[in-house]
Amino acid sequence: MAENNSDFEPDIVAFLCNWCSYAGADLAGTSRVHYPSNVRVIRVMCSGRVNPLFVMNALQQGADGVIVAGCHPGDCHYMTGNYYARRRFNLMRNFLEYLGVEPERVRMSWVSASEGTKWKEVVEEVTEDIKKIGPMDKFKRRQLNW
Amino acid sequence: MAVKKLSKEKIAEVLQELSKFRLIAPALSDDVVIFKEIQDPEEAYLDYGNSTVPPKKVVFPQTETLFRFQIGNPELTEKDVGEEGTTVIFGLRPCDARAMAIVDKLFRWDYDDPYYLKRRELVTLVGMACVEPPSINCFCTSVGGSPFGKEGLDLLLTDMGDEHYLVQALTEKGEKLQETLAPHLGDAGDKDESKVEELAKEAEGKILRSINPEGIPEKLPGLWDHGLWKEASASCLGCGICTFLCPTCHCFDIQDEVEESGEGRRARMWDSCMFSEYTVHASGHNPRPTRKERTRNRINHKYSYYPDRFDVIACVGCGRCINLCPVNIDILDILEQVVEA
Amino acid sequence: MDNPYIPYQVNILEAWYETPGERCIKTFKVTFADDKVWDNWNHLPGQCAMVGIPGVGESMFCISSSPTEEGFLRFSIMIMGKTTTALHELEAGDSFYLRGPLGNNFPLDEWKGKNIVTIGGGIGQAPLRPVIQWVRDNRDDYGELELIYGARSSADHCFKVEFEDIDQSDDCACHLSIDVEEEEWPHFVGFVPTLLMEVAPSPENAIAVTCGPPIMIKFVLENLEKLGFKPDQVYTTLENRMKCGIGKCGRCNVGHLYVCKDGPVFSYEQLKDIPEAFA
Amino acid sequence: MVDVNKLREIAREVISREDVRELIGYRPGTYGFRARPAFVMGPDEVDELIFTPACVNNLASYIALEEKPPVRRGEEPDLRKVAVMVKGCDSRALVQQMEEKAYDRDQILVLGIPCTGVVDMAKVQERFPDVLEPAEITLEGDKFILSFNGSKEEVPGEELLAEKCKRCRYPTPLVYDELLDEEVERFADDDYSDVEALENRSVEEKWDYWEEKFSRCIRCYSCRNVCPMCYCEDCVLDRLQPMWMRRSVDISENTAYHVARAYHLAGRCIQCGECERVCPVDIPLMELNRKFYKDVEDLYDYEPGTEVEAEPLLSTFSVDDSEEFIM
Repeated sequence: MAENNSDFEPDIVAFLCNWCSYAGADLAGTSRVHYPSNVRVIRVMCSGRVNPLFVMNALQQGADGVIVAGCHPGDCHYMTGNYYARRRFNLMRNFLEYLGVEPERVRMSWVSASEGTKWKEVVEEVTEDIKKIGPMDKFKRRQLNW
Repeated sequence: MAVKKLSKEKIAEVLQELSKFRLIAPALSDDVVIFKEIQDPEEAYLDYGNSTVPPKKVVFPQTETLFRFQIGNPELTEKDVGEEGTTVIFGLRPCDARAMAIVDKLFRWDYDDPYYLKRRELVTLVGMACVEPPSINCFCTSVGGSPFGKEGLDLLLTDMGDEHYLVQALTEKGEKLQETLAPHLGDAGDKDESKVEELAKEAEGKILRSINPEGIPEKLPGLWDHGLWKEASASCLGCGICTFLCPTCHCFDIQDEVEESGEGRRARMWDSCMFSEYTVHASGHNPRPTRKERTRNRINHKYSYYPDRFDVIACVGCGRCINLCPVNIDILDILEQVVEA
Repeated sequence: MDNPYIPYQVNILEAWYETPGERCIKTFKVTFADDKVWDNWNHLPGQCAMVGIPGVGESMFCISSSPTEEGFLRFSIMIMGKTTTALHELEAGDSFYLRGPLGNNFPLDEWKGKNIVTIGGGIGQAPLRPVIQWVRDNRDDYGELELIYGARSSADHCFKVEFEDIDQSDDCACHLSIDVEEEEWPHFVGFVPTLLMEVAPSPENAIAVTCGPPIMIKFVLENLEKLGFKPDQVYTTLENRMKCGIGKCGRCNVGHLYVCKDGPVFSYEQLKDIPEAFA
Repeated sequence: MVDVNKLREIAREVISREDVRELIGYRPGTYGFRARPAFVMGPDEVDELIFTPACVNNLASYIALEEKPPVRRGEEPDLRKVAVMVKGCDSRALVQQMEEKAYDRDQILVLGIPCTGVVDMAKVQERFPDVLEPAEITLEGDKFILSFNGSKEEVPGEELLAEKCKRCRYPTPLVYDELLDEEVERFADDDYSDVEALENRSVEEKWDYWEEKFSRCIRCYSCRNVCPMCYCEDCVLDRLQPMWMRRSVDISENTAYHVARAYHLAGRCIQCGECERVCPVDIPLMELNRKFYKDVEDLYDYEPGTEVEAEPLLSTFSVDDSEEFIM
């Protein structure tokens, strides 16, 4: 869908790890960094907690994109949670693309507690990308049909 | 009742005419024959044996809303099935129509099921006689049906082997539909009806599999602890193929679904007695704990409980459960063992 | 009922806990939000209703009040799964939904002139309560009334307050028990089937009604037989997972009987040859 | 070809052993060319056992599917071994199950069948629709010989061979206690051309393709139940709380189901193809599984079900795992 979606404001669900990425997003907030208000943040204890079903469920409930963010490799509060997440997410992302979901919609990033600016950049990029490709309605639960 | 003739060339015209109603006809999805709503006569696929999923799904959809609600608002809004409008199922096989007549009894038993019965009222069933048996495992003639069976149907089309279908109206509904189609129909010849009977006899002769069900309903209760159930179910995977694809299976689950907005519905959806959680109590206790009990219940339900209550075996011999069972569990094989036991 | 799948809204008049703990039991006294529903509402002891909350689900519960108690219905519900957990969160002033009355009832008309023994265990007293209430409210129609009831401990006793009242009255003999010895427990200690043998009601012109956990029912039935009760003198109620409550959805059958339509009340005469009934 | 007499002789020995409870093999089906699983409990039952190219079922599923009703008071649980006949592909299911520690090696006794390929029963049915009497399929050279109603017909192997066999890397079982025949050398390999063809389509084409397939799904769960790797006692699909997939059947829930099913097999699917075989509405489930299979091989150099001692793919990681997709 390469149509012009200038009015389209995507809904993006972001799963942020408690220790790094959520703190990073928080820092962006307290530093009054401006970034698109399209993300809805869900705090999880670790990026390794993000079950691929969460991503699927977000898309079913109408999210236009999903971001998973965790600590940089080596910095995981639980030592290795983000490494597991990385494997899992790489496969999930490829698979969704295989089904016909634009890879721009499903993103992963490492955002540390001090990277408020990086968080802003990630959100900006994802929002821009999704605005370009338009709404995601393929997996969406249809208006109950009767 | 009136008998007419339809030239095969005019079948597209007839489908076009019928598409002013909600028209359900066999069509292809990739290589799979399914009954689906068609807009364009081109979509219909008439060179079919039978559909994989029986047309019961038209009157008893796999998932349907019972009522809607909004969390926080006490009002419940009943689903109006009438909105679906007059429906024609074109080309269903006599066994599947007969199955509907059998299931009607259950949905009318004591409490009328408003959703099912409303759909039944709205639907006209246009059958297509099985000149050739659709599958090797057809056994309709053993359980009271026939490849040319009329029970449950409103109109029956028979391929006369030449350039025509014979169109027999069987009910008032069928007669009405026949009138609607009158401009496309011609007059039947004197001998056409007797030819149909010949064709029917011939078709019955082509049914290869059979069982004599006499005595089975009475015998089954006594075989409760017989070893055959363990053996028959040993290879069962506990999937829903035999029940979901059965035209007489009618069991359902009821679930509530709520969106984030608080908008929700109570819906019912097909369920299968072969699923392990089908009978599980909230406490975790399961009165049918293994596949043995579940298989026994499936056969008993069709061949003992149902005839016990409604005087008819809840099996029309369409053969779907045999054709598609992943592990070749064969209902005739089981019934054979029942007879021999 | 026009559409048997559409439930009525009921408002909770009173709600209280009968028993504590993880599997606690809460009783709800409710009335229809729309008064007009009462005009066509007729239920008899033993009948059930599908109780639920839109958005959560429905489950089948027996109506634990007798029609002789006018102006309200009672349900006593043990916390078990999704629906019961949601129901337990409700208090007086809240509402839930129900459809009914469903199923058959105890044949109390046929029992006129007979002695009646109820044998209950745990939450199994819920379907027996309306029987007792009905008999006490139509006292002259029936003979002796004997109540046998037990639970794990005195705290687990349902309807404690009412039992005290019944115990004081002279229209019903009340025999209570707990499984394990407790200080200051004035009644029997032991299992219900044992208590039954202790009380040893006469089968003469009598009906026995029992409900409780499956293992208790099993031994109660055996003991009733020992006491000389014939299968057609013994009644029980069954329960199974249900969805529709009106004989369509197919899952609650025991053998050829649908618990929701042919039951929940069965005589032992009906059940003794159905192995699945006690599965 | 496995010699049926030898097969029965070994089976007789095995089932006669005191430490073996039952033997799962194959026997002729109820009609035509079909074969079906056999559960042999004693030496007198071994004479119905067969192995032919009609023996399509993966019997490793039954190891995981075994029902364990609670042991009654006074009874001892039966801890004897289960003997199972497996083809090359099926044996990988055993390996993967053991890699995941579903059970120990000494709980099973494996009768390995070096396999030269099985038929696609749907193709056989299509070609010979009217064969009801017991009929047999054998493989001679590169031809299937179909014997029925007193006659014989030769069909080039290619035409009836199951798709999975055309890319089989492990025709000889990877785990066994007894091998029923000479080892078969690898006669095919996998080039993933089917997966690549789909990968190369546009996103819209991909979704159009899958939407048609998923919309046919009736959620009978045969693909889950037949799968030797779907052995969770408490499946996420049966859970009501939280309910990840609603039980209602529509394109959204069906898609969620197929994503969940395929993902749960990521790095676990051993390509026995049973899911696709049993699907009554012909959803090409292997095309989903094979995407993961290919990615897992490309990205992590891992092939499921080949080594009992390996670490399951998703319960381990490497610090150097690819992360080019990370922002």
